[in-house]
Amino acid sequence: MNKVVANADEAVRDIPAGATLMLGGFGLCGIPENCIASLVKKGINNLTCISNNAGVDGFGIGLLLENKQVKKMISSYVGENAEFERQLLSGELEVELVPQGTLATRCMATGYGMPAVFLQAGYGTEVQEGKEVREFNGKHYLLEMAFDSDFAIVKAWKGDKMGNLVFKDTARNFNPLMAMAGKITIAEVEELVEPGEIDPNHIHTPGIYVHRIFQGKDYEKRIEQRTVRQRG
Amino acid sequence: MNKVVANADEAVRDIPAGATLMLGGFGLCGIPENCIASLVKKGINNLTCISNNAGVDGFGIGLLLENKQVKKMISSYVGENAEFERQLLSGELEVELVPQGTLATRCMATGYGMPAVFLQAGYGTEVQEGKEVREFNGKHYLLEMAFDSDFAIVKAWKGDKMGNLVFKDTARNFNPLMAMAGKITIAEVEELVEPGEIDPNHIHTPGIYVHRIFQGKDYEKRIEQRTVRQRG
Amino acid sequence: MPLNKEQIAKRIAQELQDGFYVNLGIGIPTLVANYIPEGVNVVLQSENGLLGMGPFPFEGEEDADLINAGKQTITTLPGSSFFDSAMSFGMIRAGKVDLTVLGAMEVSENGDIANWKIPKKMVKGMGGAMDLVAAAKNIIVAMQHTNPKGESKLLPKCSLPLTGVNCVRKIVSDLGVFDVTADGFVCLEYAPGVTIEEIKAKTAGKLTIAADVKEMTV
Amino acid sequence: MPLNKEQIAKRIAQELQDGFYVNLGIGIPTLVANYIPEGVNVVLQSENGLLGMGPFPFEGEEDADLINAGKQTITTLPGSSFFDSAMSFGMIRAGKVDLTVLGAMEVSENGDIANWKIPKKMVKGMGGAMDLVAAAKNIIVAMQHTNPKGESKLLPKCSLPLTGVNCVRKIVSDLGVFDVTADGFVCLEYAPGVTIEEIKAKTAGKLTIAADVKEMTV
Repeated sequence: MNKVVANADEAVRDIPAGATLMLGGFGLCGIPENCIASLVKKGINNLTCISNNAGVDGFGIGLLLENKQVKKMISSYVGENAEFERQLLSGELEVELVPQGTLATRCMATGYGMPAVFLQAGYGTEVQEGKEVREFNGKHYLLEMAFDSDFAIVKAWKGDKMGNLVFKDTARNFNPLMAMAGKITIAEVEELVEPGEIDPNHIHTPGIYVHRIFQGKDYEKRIEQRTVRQRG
Repeated sequence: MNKVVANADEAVRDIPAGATLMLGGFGLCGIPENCIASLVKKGINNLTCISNNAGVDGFGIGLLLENKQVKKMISSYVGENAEFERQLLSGELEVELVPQGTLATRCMATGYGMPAVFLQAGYGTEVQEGKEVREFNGKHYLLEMAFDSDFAIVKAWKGDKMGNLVFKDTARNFNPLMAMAGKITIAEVEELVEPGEIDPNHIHTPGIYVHRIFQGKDYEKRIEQRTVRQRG
Repeated sequence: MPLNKEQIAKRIAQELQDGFYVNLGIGIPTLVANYIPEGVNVVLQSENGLLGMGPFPFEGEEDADLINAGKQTITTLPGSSFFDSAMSFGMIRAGKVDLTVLGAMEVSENGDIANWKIPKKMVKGMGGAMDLVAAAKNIIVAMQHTNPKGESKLLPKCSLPLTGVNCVRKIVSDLGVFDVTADGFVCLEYAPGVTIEEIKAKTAGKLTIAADVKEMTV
Repeated sequence: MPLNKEQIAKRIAQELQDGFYVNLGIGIPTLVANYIPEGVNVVLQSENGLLGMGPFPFEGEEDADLINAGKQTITTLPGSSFFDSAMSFGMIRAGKVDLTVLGAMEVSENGDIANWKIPKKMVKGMGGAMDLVAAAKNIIVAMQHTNPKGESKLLPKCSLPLTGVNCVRKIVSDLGVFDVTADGFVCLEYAPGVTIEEIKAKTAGKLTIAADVKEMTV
């Protein structure tokens, strides 16, 4: 069993053009910076990206967009990116907007072997279009399908060589859900340790869900909205 | 916000006869010993107990059975208990057998606000009887309903006064799932600490799911199958 | 005088009860956190995966791994917990969050809300708003009573694409406090200096004035 | 000579591949762990919430909080992880467990399995067996070829209540190794000293002998 790869280039080596990728993160928090850089370098296009957001101009998935590698985004919020808007309005880019909780739960459903889930979000709105509606106990639910993704690319704080992952703070977000959902799951971590160095009770994603792991480098971890208070 | 109660008697004070209870644990591992003792003392009967197992003679849920407090068990495996068998064969006790993964997932569904889930277990077997069957991608699934329980009673290793819980090893099992699923959730813990003493990244059950918490005492933590190897 | 944003937030803060778990949306709702009444302990949920959101960090202590749903740097408090996005919306759907406060572009007299999309404008997405309004057990909308053109945002029927149906229970606008009932909007309080006549004139949806209507205290 | 239990386990262990995640049921399957070939690293899953099950603890080191699905005290290994029962069966359903080995009372020629219930006997419950057989991508059954009365347990159709349908892919019995195919049981190997005639006589379901059938190596 060897899940460790040398770097992001090796981790994404066989991702083909036209693949469906899940990319972890919320805004720019907890995004797989190294793998995104390698995907940009690799230049494969026609990607379908499932990710809560689409990065910003010049960072995160924004880099893939600028490089015209993305055919379709499946996201809940894409408002931070001018290039995204340009491509969308020009028809170069497709977008499927999914309520955030639905997006998260459809990832989890995949990882838990559930083909579909009933969720309330979007009932009575345009999100309902084309979906089965069902009533349980007087409330209405939409039948939402589990995602089918070729690769899931996530970023963790720590990981061990067996693929066990630990996330830090709100950088957890979609990462463990997507990690469960990839046919092949790639994890980049800030610190790669030996098996046994992480307390088995603290592991968020068991290694069984992770196929490739490497220690990333040069994390910028850009802050989108720097808000502070004054001392005193 | 005060979730801390003095002891198990206070925690279970308002559980009425006829209530539906979830009880955490797998076998005798991670069971809420203190609350079970208080329920026995309280003597309320006609209980419906959702629990993976039914304890053993003289311990765990076995104590409630001996005291004739249980009307119905919803479990996946009940083979360790002679009194259980006697009551079942005499018709004093009802039992609903649910596949273990289905039992766990129906608890999770409740805690995640999902009214029902599609699961493969039991397709083509007597578990299917009366259930909707649906095909997704060539596989067959049963529609299984989320549980509706009045109280969930769980046992954690550590907890803080805001109700955050941490479980130890395989004593986690059904506990965090049931903790999410109770209309009122009662947690007994081996060690009750102040808020902030548990790393927020290590919390398994966020306090929002827990309504009452107390530090239990005199844990026996009986071992069902003591298996050892010789030092060589 | 119509309320300013801080006053709207302050009035909503009076709805908080000790022990509440609360989700505050972006904009005016965020300001509610500044006016939590003394002796009332609430836990703020941020739907990107945090219970127990604290104030902004001191300068120099920002952590890129610790943000709220508005992508702002924040802090934790003793008793905070982190979780993934599925559990976050799970607890919302399961009714564990006691109160959700969010903004709206339009609310209809039956409690429909529109706050995510304007036709012909760039669509940014619904984020978590649809999940929140579909499942929260108690939703208060914080909003201006009229749009910049002076048109009522309390309507018989929303004209914009909906975020959720029949879900808003209460509105605090710059003009007053309104319940949303089976019988339409019911004015419970009016802002100091605002007349019932002004409220009537600026409310397009069905409006009733409560028998015990009173001036708001902020 | 028919195989003994250890030999059945040993033969199944040959099916393990490096990197496999494996769930071993109670009984003969548990013994498979004792015969994992050198150089093959597998991770054992215990469906009560553990990946990386280690050996029994040394006497005096038993921990009531650390048991396997058979309720036996066990240990962890470097790289072990704990999780709740929903995630445990989630990973099974999602096909992340490479191999499941379990016992059976009956298997039918189309891969149905019965191993949980005997009419008129006390029903103990299916535990996790139905979840495992419904979702595991690769199931090997470890069993005696015949019941104590000498009747075949490889049948045209199961007579006992089913645990799962059309799910068993391979059987290792005391008499041989069998694939379960669209064309029924296919004998791939026979136990040393066991004749094809004996296998034919003791197999009630449709049986084909593979052209390259060979003696088992254990």
